[in-house]
Amino acid sequence: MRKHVIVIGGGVAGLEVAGQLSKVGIDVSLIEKETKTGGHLNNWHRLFPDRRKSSEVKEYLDGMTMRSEIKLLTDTTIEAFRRTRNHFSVTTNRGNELTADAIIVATGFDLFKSARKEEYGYGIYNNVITSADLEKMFTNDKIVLTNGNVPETIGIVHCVGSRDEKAGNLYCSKLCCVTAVKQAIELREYLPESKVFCFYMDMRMGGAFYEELYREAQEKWGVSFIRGKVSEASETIENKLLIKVEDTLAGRPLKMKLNMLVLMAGMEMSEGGKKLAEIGGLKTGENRFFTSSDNHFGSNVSNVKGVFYAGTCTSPMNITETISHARAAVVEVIGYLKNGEN
Amino acid sequence: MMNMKFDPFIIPFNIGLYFILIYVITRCVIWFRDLSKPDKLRLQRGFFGVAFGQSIKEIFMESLLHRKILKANFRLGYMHMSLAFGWFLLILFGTIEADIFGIKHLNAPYKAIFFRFFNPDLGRTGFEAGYGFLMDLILAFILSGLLLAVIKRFHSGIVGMEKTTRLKITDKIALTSLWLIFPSRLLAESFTSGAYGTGSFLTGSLGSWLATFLPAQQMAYPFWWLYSISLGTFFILLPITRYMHIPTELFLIFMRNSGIKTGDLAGTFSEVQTYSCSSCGICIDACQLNFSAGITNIQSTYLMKAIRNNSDVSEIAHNCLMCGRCDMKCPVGIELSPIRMIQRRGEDGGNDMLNIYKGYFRTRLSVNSEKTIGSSNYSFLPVNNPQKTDVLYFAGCMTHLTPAIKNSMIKILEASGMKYSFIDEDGGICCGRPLMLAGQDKEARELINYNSQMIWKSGAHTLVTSCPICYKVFKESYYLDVEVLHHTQFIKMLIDDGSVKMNFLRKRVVYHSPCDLGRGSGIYEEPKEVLNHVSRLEKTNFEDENSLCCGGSLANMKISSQKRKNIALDAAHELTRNNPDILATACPLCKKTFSAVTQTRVADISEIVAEAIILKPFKKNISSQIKSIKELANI
Amino acid sequence: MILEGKKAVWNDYQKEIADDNYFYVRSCVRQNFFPGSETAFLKIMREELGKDVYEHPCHTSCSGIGYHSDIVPVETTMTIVARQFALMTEAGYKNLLPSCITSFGLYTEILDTWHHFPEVEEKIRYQLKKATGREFEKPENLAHASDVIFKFRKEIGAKAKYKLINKSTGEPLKVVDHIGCHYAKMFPSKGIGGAEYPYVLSGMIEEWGGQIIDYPERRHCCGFGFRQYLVQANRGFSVACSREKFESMKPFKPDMIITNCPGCPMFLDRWQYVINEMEGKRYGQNGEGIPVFTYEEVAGLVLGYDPWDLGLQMHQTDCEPVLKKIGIEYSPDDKYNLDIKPSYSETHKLLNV
Amino acid sequence: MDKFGFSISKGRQIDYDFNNRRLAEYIFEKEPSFRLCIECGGCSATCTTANFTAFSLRELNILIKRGENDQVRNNLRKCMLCGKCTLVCPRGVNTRNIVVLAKNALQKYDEYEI
Repeated sequence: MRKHVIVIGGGVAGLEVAGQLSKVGIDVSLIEKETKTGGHLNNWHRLFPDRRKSSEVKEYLDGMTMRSEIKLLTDTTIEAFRRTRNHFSVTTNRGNELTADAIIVATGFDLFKSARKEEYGYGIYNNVITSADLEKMFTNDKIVLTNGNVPETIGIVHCVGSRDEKAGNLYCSKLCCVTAVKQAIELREYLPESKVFCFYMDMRMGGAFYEELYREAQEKWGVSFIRGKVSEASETIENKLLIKVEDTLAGRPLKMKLNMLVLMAGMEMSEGGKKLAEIGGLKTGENRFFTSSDNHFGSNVSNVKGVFYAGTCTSPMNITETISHARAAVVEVIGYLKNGEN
Repeated sequence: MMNMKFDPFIIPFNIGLYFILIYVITRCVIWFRDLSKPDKLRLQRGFFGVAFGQSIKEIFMESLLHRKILKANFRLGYMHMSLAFGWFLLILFGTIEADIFGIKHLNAPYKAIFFRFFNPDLGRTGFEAGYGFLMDLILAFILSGLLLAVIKRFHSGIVGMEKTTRLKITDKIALTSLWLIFPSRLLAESFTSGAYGTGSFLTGSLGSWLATFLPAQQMAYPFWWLYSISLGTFFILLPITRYMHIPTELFLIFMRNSGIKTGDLAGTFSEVQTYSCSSCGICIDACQLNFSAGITNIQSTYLMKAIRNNSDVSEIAHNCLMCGRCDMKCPVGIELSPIRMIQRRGEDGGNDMLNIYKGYFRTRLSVNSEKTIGSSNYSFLPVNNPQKTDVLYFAGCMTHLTPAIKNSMIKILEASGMKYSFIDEDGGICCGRPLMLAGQDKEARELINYNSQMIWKSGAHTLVTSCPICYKVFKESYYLDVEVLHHTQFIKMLIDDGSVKMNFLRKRVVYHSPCDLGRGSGIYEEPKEVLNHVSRLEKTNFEDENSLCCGGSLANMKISSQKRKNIALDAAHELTRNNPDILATACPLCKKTFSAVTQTRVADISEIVAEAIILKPFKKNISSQIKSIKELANI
Repeated sequence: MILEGKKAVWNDYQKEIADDNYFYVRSCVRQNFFPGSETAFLKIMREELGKDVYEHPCHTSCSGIGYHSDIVPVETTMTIVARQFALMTEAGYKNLLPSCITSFGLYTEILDTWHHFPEVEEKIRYQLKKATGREFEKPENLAHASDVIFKFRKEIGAKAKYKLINKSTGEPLKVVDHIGCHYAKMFPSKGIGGAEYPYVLSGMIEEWGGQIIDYPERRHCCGFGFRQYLVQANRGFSVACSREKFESMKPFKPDMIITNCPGCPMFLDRWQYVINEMEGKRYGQNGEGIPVFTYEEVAGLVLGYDPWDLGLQMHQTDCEPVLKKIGIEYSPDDKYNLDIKPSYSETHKLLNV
Repeated sequence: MDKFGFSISKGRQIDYDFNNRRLAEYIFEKEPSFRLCIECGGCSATCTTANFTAFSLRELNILIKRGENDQVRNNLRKCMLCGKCTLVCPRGVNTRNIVVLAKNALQKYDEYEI
């Protein structure tokens, strides 16, 4: 008989998993809390490091999931799920009961709520925005201050909610640095007159072509990089943002006025994921992400037999990694469905 | 119209001729006046002494025959020769012609130049005809060169040149007038001959042919005008164009042969040299910045031009590797690098100071009395008292980044058994040449003073350095009475007096001669002899004077790292064509630069030697061992 | 500035404040900095609001000033504080009401320390017992005096004789608030509005008709910083801090500064004079300084108390400009007239000693 | 001052908007590789001068970019231009030219040329 797998979360990981499973003839129910799939891809304009349109990746994923084997349930969340011998029965918020042979959790991440870093005044000062807000601006092809003027000086703050004990996140979100560099370049390209400053603790340019992008930002776009964590922002009488930072490389405190401050919000375990962890008894770690059975060879495997993880619900990842992780999850599931073993 | 005395068309020519004669003479007088006293004396001695003959010979060989260019590039040489030498002959024989066949002897120059106009009937038979033939031959000779020149202007490749010099407007006018001179003469004479049925194989035949369909009589006159005008224009423009090099070069040759040198400061000699540049463009082809890095606006000929037009040369002057390839190639023998250095020093290079500094430390006595003039930049340097020793080893900054060389040298010095001390073992200070290359002589002098003191206090008789950059400055700008040796010379010495023995390494080696050691200091042989001694040295296409620059040169302040790399890549590629086992050099900077761009093993000579060296057995230890054995036996 | 955003933050930082029966502990320095303030506070609490506020004659300095000057070791300080608690317990009170921000911060810090390290608390109890034979209960509620005024700001507003409004123009007065560092910077959750956007004083100003203005150096310390002031060699740094704030607030043309700490009004007030002496610079309108008030003084003024009873003559930067703007009647002649001292007798009646 | 026995301390804060960075602009224009510095400190580590005295090319780079010119002025002259820094720089920054340009720029700056 045909196997049935429930995939929770219709983001990059979820869609990839669903697509791959359906290819090998496994029925999939894809559960997405939003009205449309795609997750954070929908809020992003272009992707690092090659700055291709995020819609292109979305197209690929949609293409994969346009298959009869996939049953898409949007505006749906999981209320409860039980494991009876070797299949799961799942209750959704819309009251429908689903049974499945395995579950793949792809609940992804939420962006850090930047307002929690009160000192930056997100939601209090005009023209303090997040990386996501900026992407929206790019999508709407309109980058202006609240007073309608074009920003001349723009500051980008790295590590907002990452590597920050005060924010309760000790881990590095891994993608903010390169996102900052990408957005800095895009800003300089979009506003050739503007000056862009990146305030960083460390430049973590770990991925393929990240360092090259960093170099390009310096060489071609003249982006200034100042090493130091912005300690506070405040509004001046001319409605500029006065920021204070230590230029740790000059060993001196530094203050400057900016028109716009962009906060590189980090990645956190999604609310949906937390809820699922409770109702499903899934282990989460210090960093509140799901804990895999093994960091090296079991990163898709959960503590509950038949439940698997895919993508950023286990730790921050870029899209490439997410898709690879999703495919790995598919392999795990197939193995499990064949001989009922994790 | 036989033997007429005068015709108005000669006026332009006369004006030009007398103008240029007066101009050149006054110019020479001024130059002479501006010479320093000793140089004045030199020149006088040179002019009325043995050097005179040599100068004349050189003028003939270089200014007329252009021997050097002929050697470097035959077609280009032929072009220059045909124009210069041909014209010379034309004038010479023209004058003689006028002298023999003219009504009276000792005519005004124009009689010679426009002889055919004033004596149209001449040259129908016998000796006259023969002479006419000779004159035509010379004209043809010139025209052939002219043809090449025209072609070169538009396709420089034809005469075997990569690039040709770019011209300013006055140059273009002068050039056209120069080009017009001989064709117009040809046509003028041809028409005249055509009209009178005279003329030899060239003018005669061309003339009679033209006469068949043109009114030769009427046509001739305007061309004589053209001929005269183009001559006049050329002469008048001469001073403000590159063609000024023609008269200037003569003066230069005299000065050079009288033993006058360029020196550190701008002066008559450097000026004369700048005006002697014929913009032949040979330096452009020699320049690696041109053919490896695609930088085509800074070559010496452009520098000379910029100086002549006294435009701002700071960028040009600093954008150069100072490899000295152009100095070697320059057919006029202009001291291009020294002139460039003068430009680098600029106005505020502390020129006035230089002479004062020059006087420093002629004797050990003044060691402690010396002080830096003006505010000190390096007052932080500690006063040091090195231990007494015979041989000093100064590795140099760059060598500290190539430990292999440093260690090899220590091994060699140890093996030599000499009493030496490693003066900058834990990081000495810079020798001062990098500052000099940046035109900051005052600062450099401060470092030189510091090092000099240190060297004297050590009481050494020999100073060995691993870095050609240091070597050159120690040799030229330090006033030391110690023997300065590059380590290749030192090793050579050790080999010759047999104080170190070496194995022969079965390795095929090519040698890259570093700029500052080879062209810069004239040390070509010792390194190669050392290499021959320990390995199989193979030739490359770039030996000695013709050797390439590695591109790492400290002298170029402006070039980007990428372009440096391109130069290094090309050079390394050339040197390793026959894939040798080792690309040997004698400079830490060359080594570092090449290592980064080639798969071939790059090694300094000292490393190869250290590899080959046979360490002497320690006799003392042996004897002591024997002694201890005996002691045992006694017990 | 997006007010909704700020309100959201304010809502995150609310705190329990007892509404009666307070055990009031005075500040050791305030009484000779601005003696009118605490007097006025008691008067407001008892007469205007009819609250029971008790003062104990044996109460001493909390020694916070010594503690923050690295002179008094923390254990000593804790024991001294324990003694204050003992006094409160003996007097039968449970709601501790410090007048001093540093005391407030110190009490909060000590209670928190004891919460995390009960063994320390035990040790202190033992030491206090041994030294004085006293025992104590920890306060049930700890609120700073400004918290209480904030709590009753509406009541005060209702009784107000004046509003913080420029009489002539009808414009609300522009007021800069300065919060003592020890109020919320150490324990944001213990301060109304938190540490970044404190609401405690802003709330009063809003209520009493003034307009609170934000300025870049809002968070900056007044410069007291204990060591910074107490050691003469450091005083230049202390002034520099105050100047930093003045320079930053100047463009906003504030009418007055309101503070809730013993040190801040002192230094924001006195340093204006010093800076003017040293650099000939004034930061207020038309060549005047910016008057600096304690929240009690402001409360007193809106309730219509006599400026000289409130001790405004003790200010080095003249307060008259503000009085004029608000339109408070006062007799300039009585400013330094020490013969008639109605407020003194009053004070003595008020003090139950 | 005497009156109080102390004077108002001078701040250490770099006021980015107040400082003038014409020096930096001048160098950026003439030596673009100046932008490439990632402040790794390789230059300072190998520096011949730094072997003898407090001198950090890395720090000077930053200070120039921030417009703290006086500190640069007082330190720059210590450089010997030996070029070791250029050899070790991982980003191919043309350090020697930066020093020379900065020297010129300071001079021009004093002569109101930039």
